[in-house]
Amino acid sequence: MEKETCTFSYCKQPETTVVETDILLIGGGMGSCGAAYEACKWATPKGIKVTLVDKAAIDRSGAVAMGLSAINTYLGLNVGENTVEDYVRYVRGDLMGIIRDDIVYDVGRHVDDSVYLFDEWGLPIWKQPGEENKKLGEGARAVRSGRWQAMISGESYKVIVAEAAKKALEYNREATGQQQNLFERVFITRLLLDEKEDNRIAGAIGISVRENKVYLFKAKTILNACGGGVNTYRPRSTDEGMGRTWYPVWNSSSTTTMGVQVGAELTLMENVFVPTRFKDGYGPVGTFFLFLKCQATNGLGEGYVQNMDAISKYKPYCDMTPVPTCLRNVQMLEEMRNGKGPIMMQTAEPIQKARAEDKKKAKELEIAAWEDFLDMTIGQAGVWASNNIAPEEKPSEMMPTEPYFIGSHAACSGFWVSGPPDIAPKEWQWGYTRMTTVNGLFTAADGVGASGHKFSSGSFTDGRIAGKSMVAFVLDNMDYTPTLTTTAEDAAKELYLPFEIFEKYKNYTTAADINPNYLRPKQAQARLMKIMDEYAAGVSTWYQTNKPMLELALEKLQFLKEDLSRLAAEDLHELMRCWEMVHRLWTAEAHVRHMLFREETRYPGYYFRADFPELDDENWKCFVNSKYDPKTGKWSLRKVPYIQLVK
Amino acid sequence: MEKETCTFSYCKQPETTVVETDILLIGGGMGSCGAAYEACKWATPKGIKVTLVDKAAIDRSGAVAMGLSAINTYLGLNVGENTVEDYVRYVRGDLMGIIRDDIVYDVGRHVDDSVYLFDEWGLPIWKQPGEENKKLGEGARAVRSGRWQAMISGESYKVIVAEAAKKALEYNREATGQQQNLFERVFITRLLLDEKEDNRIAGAIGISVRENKVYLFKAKTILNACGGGVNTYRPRSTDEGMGRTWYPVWNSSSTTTMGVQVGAELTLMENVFVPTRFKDGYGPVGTFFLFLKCQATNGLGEGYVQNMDAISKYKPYCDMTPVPTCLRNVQMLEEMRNGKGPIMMQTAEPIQKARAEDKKKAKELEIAAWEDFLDMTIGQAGVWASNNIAPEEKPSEMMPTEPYFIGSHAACSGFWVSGPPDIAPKEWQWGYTRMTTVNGLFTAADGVGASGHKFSSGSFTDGRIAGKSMVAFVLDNMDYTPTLTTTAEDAAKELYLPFEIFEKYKNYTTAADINPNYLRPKQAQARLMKIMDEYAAGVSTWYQTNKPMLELALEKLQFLKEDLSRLAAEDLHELMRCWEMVHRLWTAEAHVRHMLFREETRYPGYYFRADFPELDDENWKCFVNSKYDPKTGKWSLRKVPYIQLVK
Amino acid sequence: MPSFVITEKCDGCKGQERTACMYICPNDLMKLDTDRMKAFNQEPNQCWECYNCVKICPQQAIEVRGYADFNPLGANVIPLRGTDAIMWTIKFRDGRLKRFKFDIRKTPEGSIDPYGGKPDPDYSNIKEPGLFTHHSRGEKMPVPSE
Amino acid sequence: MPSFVITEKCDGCKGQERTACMYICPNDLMKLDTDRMKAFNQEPNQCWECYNCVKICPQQAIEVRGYADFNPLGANVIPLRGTDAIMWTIKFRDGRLKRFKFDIRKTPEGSIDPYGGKPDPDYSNIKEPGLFTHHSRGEKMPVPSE
Ligand SMILES: Cc1cc2c(cc1C)N(S(=O)(=O)O)[C@@H]1C(=O)NC(=O)N=C1N2C[C@H](O)[C@H](O)[C@H](O)COP(=O)(O)OP(=O)(O)OC[C@H]1O[C@@H](n2cnc3c(N)ncnc32)[C@H](O)[C@@H]1O
Ligand SMILES: Cc1cc2c(cc1C)N(S(=O)(=O)O)[C@@H]1C(=O)NC(=O)N=C1N2C[C@H](O)[C@H](O)[C@H](O)COP(=O)(O)OP(=O)(O)OC[C@H]1O[C@@H](n2cnc3c(N)ncnc32)[C@H](O)[C@@H]1O
Ligand SMILES: Nc1ncnc2c1ncn2[C@@H]1O[C@H](COP(=O)(O)O)[C@@H](O)[C@H]1O
Ligand SMILES: Nc1ncnc2c1ncn2[C@@H]1O[C@H](COP(=O)(O)O)[C@@H](O)[C@H]1O
Ligand SMILES: Nc1ncnc2c1ncn2[C@@H]1O[C@H](COP(=O)(O)O)[C@@H](O)[C@H]1O
Ligand code: SF4
Ligand code: SF4
Ligand code: SF4
Ligand code: SF4
Ligand code: NA
Repeated sequence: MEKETCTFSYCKQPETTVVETDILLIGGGMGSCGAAYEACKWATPKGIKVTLVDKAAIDRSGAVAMGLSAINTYLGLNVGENTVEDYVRYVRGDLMGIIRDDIVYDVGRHVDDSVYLFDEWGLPIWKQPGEENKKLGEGARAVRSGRWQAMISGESYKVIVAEAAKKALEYNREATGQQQNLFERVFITRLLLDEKEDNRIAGAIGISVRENKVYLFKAKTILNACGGGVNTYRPRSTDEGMGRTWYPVWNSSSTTTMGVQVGAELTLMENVFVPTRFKDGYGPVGTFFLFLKCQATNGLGEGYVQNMDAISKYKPYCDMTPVPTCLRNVQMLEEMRNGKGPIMMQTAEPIQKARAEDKKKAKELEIAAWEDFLDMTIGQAGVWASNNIAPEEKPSEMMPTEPYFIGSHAACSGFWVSGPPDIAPKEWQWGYTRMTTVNGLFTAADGVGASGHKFSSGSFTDGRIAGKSMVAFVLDNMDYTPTLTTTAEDAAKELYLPFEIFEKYKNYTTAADINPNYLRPKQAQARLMKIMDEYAAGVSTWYQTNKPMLELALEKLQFLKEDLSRLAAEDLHELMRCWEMVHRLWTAEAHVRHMLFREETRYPGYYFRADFPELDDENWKCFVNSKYDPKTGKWSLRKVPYIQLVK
Repeated sequence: MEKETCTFSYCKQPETTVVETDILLIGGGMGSCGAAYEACKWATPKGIKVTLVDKAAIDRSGAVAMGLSAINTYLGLNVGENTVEDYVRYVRGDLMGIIRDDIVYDVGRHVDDSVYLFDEWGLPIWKQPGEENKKLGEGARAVRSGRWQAMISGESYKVIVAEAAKKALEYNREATGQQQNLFERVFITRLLLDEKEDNRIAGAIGISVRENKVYLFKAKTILNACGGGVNTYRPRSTDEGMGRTWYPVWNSSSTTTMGVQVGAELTLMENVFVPTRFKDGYGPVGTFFLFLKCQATNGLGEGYVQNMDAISKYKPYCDMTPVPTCLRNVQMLEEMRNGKGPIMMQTAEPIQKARAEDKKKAKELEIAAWEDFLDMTIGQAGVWASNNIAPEEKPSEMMPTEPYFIGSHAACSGFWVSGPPDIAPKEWQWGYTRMTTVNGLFTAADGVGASGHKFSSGSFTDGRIAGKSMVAFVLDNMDYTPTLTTTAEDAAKELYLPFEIFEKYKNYTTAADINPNYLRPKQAQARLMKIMDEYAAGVSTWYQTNKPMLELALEKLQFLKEDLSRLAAEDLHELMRCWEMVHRLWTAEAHVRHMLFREETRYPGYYFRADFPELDDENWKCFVNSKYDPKTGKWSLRKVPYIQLVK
Repeated sequence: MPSFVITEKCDGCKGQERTACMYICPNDLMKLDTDRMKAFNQEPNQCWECYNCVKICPQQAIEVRGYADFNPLGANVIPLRGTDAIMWTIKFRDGRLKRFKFDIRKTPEGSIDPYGGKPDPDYSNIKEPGLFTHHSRGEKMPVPSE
Repeated sequence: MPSFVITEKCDGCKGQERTACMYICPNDLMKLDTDRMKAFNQEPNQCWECYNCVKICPQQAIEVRGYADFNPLGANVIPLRGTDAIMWTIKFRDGRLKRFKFDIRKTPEGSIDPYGGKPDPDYSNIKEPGLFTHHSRGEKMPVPSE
């Protein structure tokens, strides 16, 4: 098909705005809010401008929009509950032996302080009896579900964090005399490299989702922290219910794709996350396993978690405590594959047992079960109510979800970043910590690869570390002025192409949805999801794939990539969906290339290379890194040795 | 939720029409057209009225709407190509040992005559060289792909058959002085029993899909021949592509449900059909295996069809020639489950081989490949074209489809009917052949259980046999006058309830699709598909299920059944969809009950009872029959012994 | 490959009560927008791509575009159905063209005389096996051999 | 459980430029129909049921009905979010009711003083580990033990 260009012959030309700043934070989630908080503190006295852009409203944007019911990374160092080393060992074991020890250690040694801040700001963190009015920073002890998890009443978690971030930004704005330094409802589509200097970040372009306006940002340094990736794989509910993913449906792989497109190096992009969740509603299971101490059973009522046979070949990881998350999936999948489903969380048992002993305790457990959902997965409470399920009476079904991309939970895809100077081996540092391989481009939270188990608190902390590091970068680069490779006018043509295409062709057929000249983003999404599901280890193959299937996936993704030049949008909302689609596609491609490269099954339960079903420490206990070269359009992949820093 | 009733307080009251006839044929597909053809001949001289109702236009209604590229059941008895006994043995082997020998024999001995008729009427049936101008009935020999299959250029197959049927009906109408005896675009929702006489059919009600009109038919005898069931299980393509099922998306299980609701006994309702098809486009494979003689390979390029290990435990059926269709699926699934996909039809090989020998022959094969699709699955030609696949160059992927209900292909769910008097054992006859266990209610084609492999020609023939049998029934019941259990006015209230509900509640919310007071049929369909897919051996479990899963399915189907009383329709088209949903749901329920009852895996490759993975001839070489009692609302299931008539 | 209607070509079947595409669609998908007098596919995801609307449209206003779930853009498959044969033009995504012509029927449309030359049924056979054509040929129906 | 807007209750946020529900939805789903001045969910199958629109609506005009794919009808889950706590009323399909109240924050809305009481950063630490709060506490950051 012919290449289309936008000349505003059919669609209206948008206004354009150029914003110049020093530090540009893209995304307004946990990572970016942390970065705003820390960076504004260091930047402001030096007159350095900080600007944050979010596609949504930061009060309720990102993964924590609904709230959370636990802070999953809190070490309690001040009360001696854990050591940082223990934390590194836990994360490494859970992630099958390959992590960036330096970064994980760095998160671990910094994270508690952020939790103290949340506590100060008013987040209801559950304290041990008698310590309710004491702060964590003053030595109060949190109510633990598991070793690393602190219980909270977190409905307003994000609102609280956003309030602090907004105030920090406002402090910076006032002091540095910016007109506006918080842009909500602006979707960034693409980063820009410097025109004159090789491999250096210089800016970003994006669209307003509220008015006909295109933005061009110039910055000395950029934080790319747009969260993870959802809606790449076909979900288990495919009609109206497809919105009910576990990770938020609006996390559209912007982080990965925007970095890849400017040549930033990825690591462990083969690692996807398939969490075990309550079926249909996707309620998290942690509180039920750890706090309520429920048993999970197969269809025969057997506690399959005890069945180590299913995972005994994955040595030494199968012997870790706790059993790594992906291997817990294997135990469950083993039952399901053998037709021994459904898998049930036996919620009634612990509550009934408590009832016999202590009615008040039983009631507390019942309430905790509901709160877990109402704080962060309200839909699951709806599943209970519509199915007449009360947790104290009836068990609830569980199911492994469709795969997601996330660098902050029990998964670790993301960018290869420079490590903390004081502990990172020299191979792992090239300047400023959390900087990607592109000069001046930082990432944090879901964006940092090989460092899972940050969760909300670690993500915020990671953002803080990055924010501080970016100020150091700016201080070292005060006289750098970005030169951009595009103008605001050309950016408008590029970004409004889907409008032009829609307006040009919409009357060709009598129904705007079926038109041979264009694809609507929803249609492109269905195609992407089907490719990934069927060829790249989605749910329909029980997470299995192999070389010929992955090669077919690449072929089909290539056709789709070509067809994305025919995306069509009717309004600003759909225009955002078009660019989200582009972001999803590139990330999908990176993932497929990584799975193809790693000829072993490193993360059984997340995906299986059926043609290399074994875990092969001898050849593959290493990172797989990849890079897209924006000049040649070529991908290259390589092995990078794992270096152990913590015994 | 409160029960809703229709009082026409919100929606417009339809016109009502009462039609009195003797023989009512419901459906206008291959079966009904055969019945019209045969019945009108016998009925007309006796003044017996024949009426046919179809939800569509009979020129292009039902499974043959698009055309077909082969007549799959043609014995060639007159040229000695086969015997009827051979046919019975073939069908029985393919259907894992349990068929109604009497009925299959009956189809086999009658079917060739129908093919002669098609030949006379102008259907292009391929003849052996030199016999092009000779008729089959005069001893011409057909071009065979396989032993039972005759090649045709069948784009207009249904148009031709419908022309004959319409003329037959017109002959009857004129002679018996009816005003109208062909009703197109009338969807029958429900059959009516006689008010006075137990277990006797008396009429049917339905809606016009073109005008606000409700029909009430009174008849002495009814043929229930509405084809099979599609859209019960979640399809492999879930967005726009969900229309591309193999069996036609408009076959909505009306046959099964309407019979069940009046108490007709079902047999082998556990048997579903999972054909192997070209991936995505669902092009049939028969011509490629049998006529082009293509190899099918796994992802490693191995011809897995030769791998008998996968099926060797299913003795003696695995040793049949050809290997039963469901076991061929097992061979394929074995590869896929072991991660040895994708499965490929090697179309290029035979064409390239022919090229080396005989260029003209090669061209013919290439053309035959395209014609196969263009005659009956045009979408598959589109899949080739959009993926730049030319069959002489590149292989094409195959995939087992989602499950369908069909009694006429390599599957055999349907009603338990009275057999042909001259050969059926006394247990299997209670009057008129093809009569169900409800007095006066007949079925044919997809509706007759335990007699697969009728295909288009056998379906038409089966209809003819039923049509004749119905005339015999009427001749014996000339003085019977139906007394109905409902009036046209009450029928209107019942059938228009979805309109009333929609009009009553539509303004409650600002978007008509999301409303807590009702379900739109598309939403109900998504729910049904998900239940069946996940619990009742759909594609997402690789066709596996077990007792607890089936029990959960029943529980969820029960909730859905209750919710169907809240279906809402905006227009006549959607009103039809509402009633189609009701039809799909009851059939799904019957299927689940049968799978639950049969504690073995009789049809591996169609579905697996993971908790009874073996085929158990000792205990289960028998029919499973079920019956819903319309008085009590209770289901009962029983085993019925298999009786062998053909050695 | 749901069907779509090319706006310029559709004339709403010139205001006839039933349009050809509505008449024929086995799944009741084609609908006339009476304001514009243009037809459209009201439920594309239930379209079977049977092409009956495409074949019947007197204006050749209907085409099909591959189901978005799995068909890359750019190809098309276009029939022209005559009285005795159908012509297909297939355009690949990469621009290659293929053309095919197949028989559709060997008798003129409307010429079928279904009972022509067939004698009346013999009612003494009505409960016997065999259809009226078998009886008229004096054919004896077989029973399973022992 | 996509959100839906109860027609009678929604007042389009009284014609303000941005409605509360549009302002808050993380997925940009709520849209104002400016003809009727009523909001609606423009893409229900991308609704995450985060309930943010429900919680923020000043008219309590928004509720959620279970995703049709898997939720039987008849239940609902309704929040009332105050300044320090949230109240939930849960109605089961079978009519049973459950009510819960949970803390949401322990400080007044808008009262956070993020840097309050924290000293200025010490730039000599800018390339050292530790955040400004660590430094201000004089905390020494550990390194991996041998
Ligand atoms: C969804 C979810 C998440 C969690 C949990 C349950 C559920 C249901 N669980 S449990 O399961 O374990 O129960 C956790 C829990 O209880 N405890 C915990 O600590 N963490 C949990 N998480 C994980 C954390 O939430 C997660 O680790 C962090 O939030 C990650 O932070 P970050 O990497 O910053 O991502 P984000 O989603 O918060 O923010 C992304 C931002 O980017 C914006 N954005 C995206 N693309 C953009 C673009 N192109 N242009 C402009 N802006 C653009 C977004 O709007 C957003 O602001
Ligand atoms: C769809 C399909 C079918 C086949 C094939 C390929 C494809 C792609 N193949 S290959 O794969 O092997 O290639 C075959 C082939 O090549 N050769 C062959 O002989 N048969 C094949 N079939 C099978 C035959 O078509 C099938 O056996 C018969 O058509 C079955 O006949 P019947 O049981 O009468 O069903 P029908 O679908 O034709 O007719 C149903 C009718 O009922 C109407 N209807 C339905 N519900 C109704 C209601 N509630 N009220 C009123 N009317 C209501 C329908 O409109 C229709 O008229
Ligand atoms: N069975 C388990 N054993 C140990 N930790 C778990 C288990 N399930 C969940 N977790 C942890 O609990 C937290 C929340 O988990 P989840 O609810 O699955 O997101 C995460 O830190 C998980 O790693
Ligand atoms: N591999 C095969 N071996 C024997 N018969 C087959 C095979 N594949 C299809 N058939 C038969 O060919 C006809 C058309 O098959 P299908 O195209 O699969 O519907 C039916 O009669 C099938 O039973
Ligand atoms: N149409 C319906 N809508 C909503 N709930 C229903 C409906 N029918 C039954 N129920 C509920 O489903 C449960 C089982 O109902 P029953 O089978 O009627 O006892 C009860 O809690 C009923 O209140
Ligand atoms: S048949 Fe053709 S011309 Fe007639 S209404 Fe349909 S699309 Fe228009
Ligand atoms: S292609 Fe067939 S199913 Fe689709 S709209 Fe046309 S006639 Fe209807
Ligand atoms: S917030 Fe409430 S009142 Fe305001 S526009 Fe939205 S639904 Fe209407
Ligand atoms: S529930 Fe959440 S995702 Fe859904 S419309 Fe409301 S704010 Fe948006
Ligand atoms: Na053919």
